Amino acid sequence: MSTDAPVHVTRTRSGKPATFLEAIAEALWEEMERDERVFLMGEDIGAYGGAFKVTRGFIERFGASRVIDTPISEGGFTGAAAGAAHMGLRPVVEMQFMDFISPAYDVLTNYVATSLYRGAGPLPLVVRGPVGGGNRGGPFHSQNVEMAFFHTPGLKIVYPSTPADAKGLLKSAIRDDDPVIFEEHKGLYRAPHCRELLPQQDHVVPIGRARTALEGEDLTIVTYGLMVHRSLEAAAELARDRIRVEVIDLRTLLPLDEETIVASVRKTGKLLIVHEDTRTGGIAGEIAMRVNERAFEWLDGPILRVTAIDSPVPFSGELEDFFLPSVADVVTAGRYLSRY
Amino acid sequence: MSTDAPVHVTRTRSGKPATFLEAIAEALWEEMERDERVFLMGEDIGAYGGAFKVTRGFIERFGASRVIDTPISEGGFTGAAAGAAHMGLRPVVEMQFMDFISPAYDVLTNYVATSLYRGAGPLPLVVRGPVGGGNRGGPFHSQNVEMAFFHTPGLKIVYPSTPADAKGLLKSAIRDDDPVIFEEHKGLYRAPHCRELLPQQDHVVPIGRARTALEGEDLTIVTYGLMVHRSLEAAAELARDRIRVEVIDLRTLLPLDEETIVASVRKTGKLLIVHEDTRTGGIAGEIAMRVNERAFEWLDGPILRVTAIDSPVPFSGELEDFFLPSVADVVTAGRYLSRY
Amino acid sequence: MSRDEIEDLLYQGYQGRRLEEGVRRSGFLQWPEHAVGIDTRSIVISRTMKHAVDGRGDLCCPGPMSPGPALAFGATPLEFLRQLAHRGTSPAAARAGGLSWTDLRRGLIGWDGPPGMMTQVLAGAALAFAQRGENRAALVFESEKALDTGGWHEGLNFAAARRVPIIVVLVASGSAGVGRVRQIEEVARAYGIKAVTIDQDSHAGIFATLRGARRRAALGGGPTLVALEGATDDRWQSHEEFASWALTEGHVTEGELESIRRAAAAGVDHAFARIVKEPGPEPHDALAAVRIGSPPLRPWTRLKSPRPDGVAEAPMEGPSVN
Amino acid sequence: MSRDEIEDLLYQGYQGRRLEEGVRRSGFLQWPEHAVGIDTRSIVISRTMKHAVDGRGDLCCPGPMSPGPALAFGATPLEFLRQLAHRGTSPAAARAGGLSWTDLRRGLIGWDGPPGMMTQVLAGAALAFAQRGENRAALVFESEKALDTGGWHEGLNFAAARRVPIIVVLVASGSAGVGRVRQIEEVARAYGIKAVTIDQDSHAGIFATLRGARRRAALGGGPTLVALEGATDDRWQSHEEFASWALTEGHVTEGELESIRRAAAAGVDHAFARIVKEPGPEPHDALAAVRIGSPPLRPWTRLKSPRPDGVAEAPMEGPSVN
Ligand SMILES: Cc1ncc(C[n+]2csc(CCOP(=O)(O)OP(=O)(O)O)c2C)c(N)n1
Ligand SMILES: Cc1ncc(C[n+]2csc(CCOP(=O)(O)OP(=O)(O)O)c2C)c(N)n1
Ligand SMILES: [Mg+2]
Ligand SMILES: [Mg+2]
Repeated sequence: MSTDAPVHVTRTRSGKPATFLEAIAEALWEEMERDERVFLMGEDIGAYGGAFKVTRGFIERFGASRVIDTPISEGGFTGAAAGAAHMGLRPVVEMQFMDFISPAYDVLTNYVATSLYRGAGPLPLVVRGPVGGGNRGGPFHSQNVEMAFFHTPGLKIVYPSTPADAKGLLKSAIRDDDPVIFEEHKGLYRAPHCRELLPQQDHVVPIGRARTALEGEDLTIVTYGLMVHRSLEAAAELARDRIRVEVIDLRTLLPLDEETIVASVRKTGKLLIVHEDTRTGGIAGEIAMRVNERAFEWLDGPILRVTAIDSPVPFSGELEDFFLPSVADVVTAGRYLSRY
Repeated sequence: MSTDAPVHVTRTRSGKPATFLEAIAEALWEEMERDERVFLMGEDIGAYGGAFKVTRGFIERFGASRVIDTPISEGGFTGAAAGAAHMGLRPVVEMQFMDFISPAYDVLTNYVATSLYRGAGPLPLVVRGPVGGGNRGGPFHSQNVEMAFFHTPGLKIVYPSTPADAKGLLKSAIRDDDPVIFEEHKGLYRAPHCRELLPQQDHVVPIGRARTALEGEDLTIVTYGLMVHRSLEAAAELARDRIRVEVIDLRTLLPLDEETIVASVRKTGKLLIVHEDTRTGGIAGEIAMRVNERAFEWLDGPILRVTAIDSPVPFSGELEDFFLPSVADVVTAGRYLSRY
Repeated sequence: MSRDEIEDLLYQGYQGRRLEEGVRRSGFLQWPEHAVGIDTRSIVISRTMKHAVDGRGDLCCPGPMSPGPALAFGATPLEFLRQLAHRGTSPAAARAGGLSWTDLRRGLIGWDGPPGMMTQVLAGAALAFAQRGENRAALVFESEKALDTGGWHEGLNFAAARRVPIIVVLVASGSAGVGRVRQIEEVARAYGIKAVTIDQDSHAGIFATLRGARRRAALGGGPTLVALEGATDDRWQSHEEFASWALTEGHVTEGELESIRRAAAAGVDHAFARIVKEPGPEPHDALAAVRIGSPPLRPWTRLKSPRPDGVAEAPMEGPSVN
Repeated sequence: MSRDEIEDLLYQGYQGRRLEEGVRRSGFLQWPEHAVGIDTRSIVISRTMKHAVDGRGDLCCPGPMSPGPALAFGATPLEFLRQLAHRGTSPAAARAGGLSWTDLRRGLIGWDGPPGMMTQVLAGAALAFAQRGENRAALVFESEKALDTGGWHEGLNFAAARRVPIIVVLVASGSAGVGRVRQIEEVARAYGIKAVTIDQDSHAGIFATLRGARRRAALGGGPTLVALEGATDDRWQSHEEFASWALTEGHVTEGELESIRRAAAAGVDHAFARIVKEPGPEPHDALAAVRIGSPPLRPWTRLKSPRPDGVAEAPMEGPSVN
């Protein structure tokens, strides 16, 4: 690593705990140093360092041809990234807010996702950016975007919940030959309680494998992203009622780690799915189908879910807090299910 | 009705059975005659009459200001339709193939679906067009688009399976104050077996209510669109094994008629969901969640699904037939579930 | 410009200025980041349109220029502050944010999302005007960066192809940006429509130019593309300039000017005093009406047992909604 | 143009012609509806690029002009017919259709979907060339209607902003269409790039113009926008014209011309004879590799009981996959 690296990519090297955001920055920096084919594209990611300053200092180190400021045209520059990927580069596209992936929906689902299928070869491309609510960003700066893409064969979707996973999974995503949508929850970016020491060596976490964040016997909670932390809080509260909760952090949403989910449900017999995203058409449905297909006989109660309500993300704090799933909601549902 | 109406919108008036496509054309024609605020937009829908000739003869009757040929810019003209709707018109937008709704994903999910929410009032707008496989159209002319929008609060999604429902639901959609995505399966458009006599009077079918296409006691099949017909075929075959299948035709996917589904599952105890759309992230998931939430105790077997496989729609006939769910698949699953 | 129009302009300019000062001082309110603030020229431009309160006037999307155009179209300082403070009384019941909202009776259409989109939407509104043969036109302010978006091009292409009555104002952007087309006149030529660049023009000149563009639009002459330069750098100066022009030209006296200023300020101050006391939104009311087809929020809170044997469950704790 | 280049052009022109005649006669094959057929000028344009078989030459998307440009970039008649007939041996194993497919070794990138998108993709490919300092350029054919799409504008804007080595050919459309910008030179001016219109130009003239555009692009001079007029009306004539020009100018003799024609026809005929015997795709092989993260296809076909008590089920009938 060059000695003039910005401080937010040197935490691990200097043995300090890193925030989620720093972990992302470290992954990008290390991958760019490791592989000259890796380059970045996005709005104001160069001199400005990006809306969340993830890429501060990158243009000084890697130059303007590998840290590319783009016009406001998410569809166009995602298409361009695809072309560069065809030619052997490994683009990492930043959406300033992941909400702005919508104009790229066409090119991502019809072009990028179908490349391998159409015989145009693998298309290594990462689209990453901040997602999620709780920041009073309103309907256009708070969305979770997984369900816009979850139904598209050919894409992978990653949504980490810890700095170590964020770093290790982003490295995997960049090295993966398939296109990967990579969601980073804004509420985790700088959260102090999330800081952690990251492994010193090249830290890679495989895509497609869930993590058991907490082991338990009575009830399985399947969740991801910020909701992993909410669910662990709820589990601690439920533990006081002697309800032993197992918390599965999906980490990768597509492909879904069916094995881990099924194994846990076969053990506990109860399944609660917690997602921050809105309810109808959320990922809970697919999980419910998979569990029906492979663990129905083990179920001792209905599969339930705690989610945001079916609404755009509200602007005002009062409304947003009402809209988002809370720890109390998870506790209530957990108690209900455990008594079932 | 004017006397010079094209023949494909006069079947009902002259007491003849109408095809699915004719039913659509009749609904459009009658609504345009009934309400001068209704107008059409789409690619080559004017003099050319549209790719499937649904609007043949319309421009002669209603003029170029109510039958508007648009540039190839699905996002732009859907946005324009929204503006016209704000000003009191009732636009019906044709996607030449529904696959081309992708460029309008941004405006539909972020602008149109949120209008009421943002305090900008109701937005009466219908986006309709042909969907579905089996026509060797390949990946860009065969898609089912429901799951791109099912997760968006603020939209309605209608997907009829018979000419009478197509006519009655399209009329409802045009009169509805909410934006409606209206899917028409190409495989039904001119299918002779689908022809039926339509009610003479103003025929309106309410949005949001499923239809019991076949009553049975042993197993519920929930399905929609072309798959209603495949499921009825399968039910006939299962009846020979004395398996009495109930077939629910959803008709409206959003809002989902939870009551009808739940009531049927409480009666039969077995649920098979059949959809032509690809598997992972398909609508089966949401149905499974709702049934878990409200009818878990009545389930005598796992909720299962028969769907297309997770792939873009293949071009070649051999591959497409393999890709699509078949009657045999439904029979196999039905038999398995009934013996469970 | 008539005397009334000049007075309105002065009044709305002072209103806007007081609003922005008050927000800055308030300590608890903030302009949305992307707002370029008040450029009095945006009020002048907006004043050239036809205003009404019954939904039959022109239509305006203030975009990044709000609050100027919104004030010109009759939005009140109270509404602004309710919107900014996310009060339950705000135009969108605190669900949506930003400095503009929709009030079709007064011809206001709000937007807080991606650039480019409102050119599409207003093109469609203008289509409706043309279709019904109404003497109405649409006005949309967009950041110059909208030019980078394909959506904007699709909207403008649609407007140009159908020659609908619309005026699209592209506001020059202060920030760096990249790949931006600055040749707005050449863009207009490519689409076969009129273009105007406004830079150091006098307010009276701007007024005359835009009035002309509106008239032409409403008569079927098609869209006009307006490049508004220097909007971020001299956004205050322009109002002072206008006021002193009105003075010099003898349209108002010093005394009249001062009393207009005071009246505007008083209205704004009153609004500030008021919103502090107003309640936030009530979630059930604010969100209930806008969900389509959503099932009850928390199904495990149902009070009746789902079991066929009818064993009753204890009522669940926690909020039960719906 | 060198003698070799002229011969190649004649050969590929005859190939394309024979292909189209054969498809029409075949009774079981069809050109995709949107294909405009062979315009020899598309072969001429494509021949001005750098061809290779190791993935280090220029890159071309034939778009609606295929098979011309594809033949120029080394696609074989056999591949075309396999693709058209959905043979298992076809380039995309019969999964995707259309008249072009991707073969990056030969610099071919296929597309059968919406217009406009490939301008974005090729702009990104050209970005890669520039970034690595390679002497390579990208060539994309689009229907003129791509101009209506926002995606095309975003792609061109990106290409223009970064001055990447790309040539974008807009093929005039025979059909009516609406709202189309015909002023391609003005569009180019708005984006600050070069434009060329090709209409009744001689093949030699086209060759010289495009060679120049390619050279400029590869040297960092940025994109060129090419308007190709009259592509649908005189699509056959142009090849005959070229052949007779080659004759008149003495580049070939009558005998040579005839033997080129015969050689091309023989190759194509051989391909027709061959594909009839080739098998269709095998679903498991064709589709297995391209699904990401899909679970087994038919879970109820599993042979082991899902019951905890381990009661075995009879194996299910029906195909069991995965
Ligand atoms: C589709 C989309 N992409 C990106 C953004 C984020 N965004 C909002 S405004 C803006 C730039 C605005 O710049 P400018 O027009 O110069 O206004 P300024 O903030 O400088 O006043 C960006 C990148 C967005 N809102 N929507
Ligand atoms: C996004 C999208 N919208 C619509 C279409 C359907 N479509 C394909 S080609 C075409 C028009 C092509 O016209 P032209 O370029 O003139 O070619 P022609 O068919 O006349 O040869 C249309 C409407 C599409 N493929 N993609
Ligand atoms: Mg700026
Ligand atoms: Mg044409």
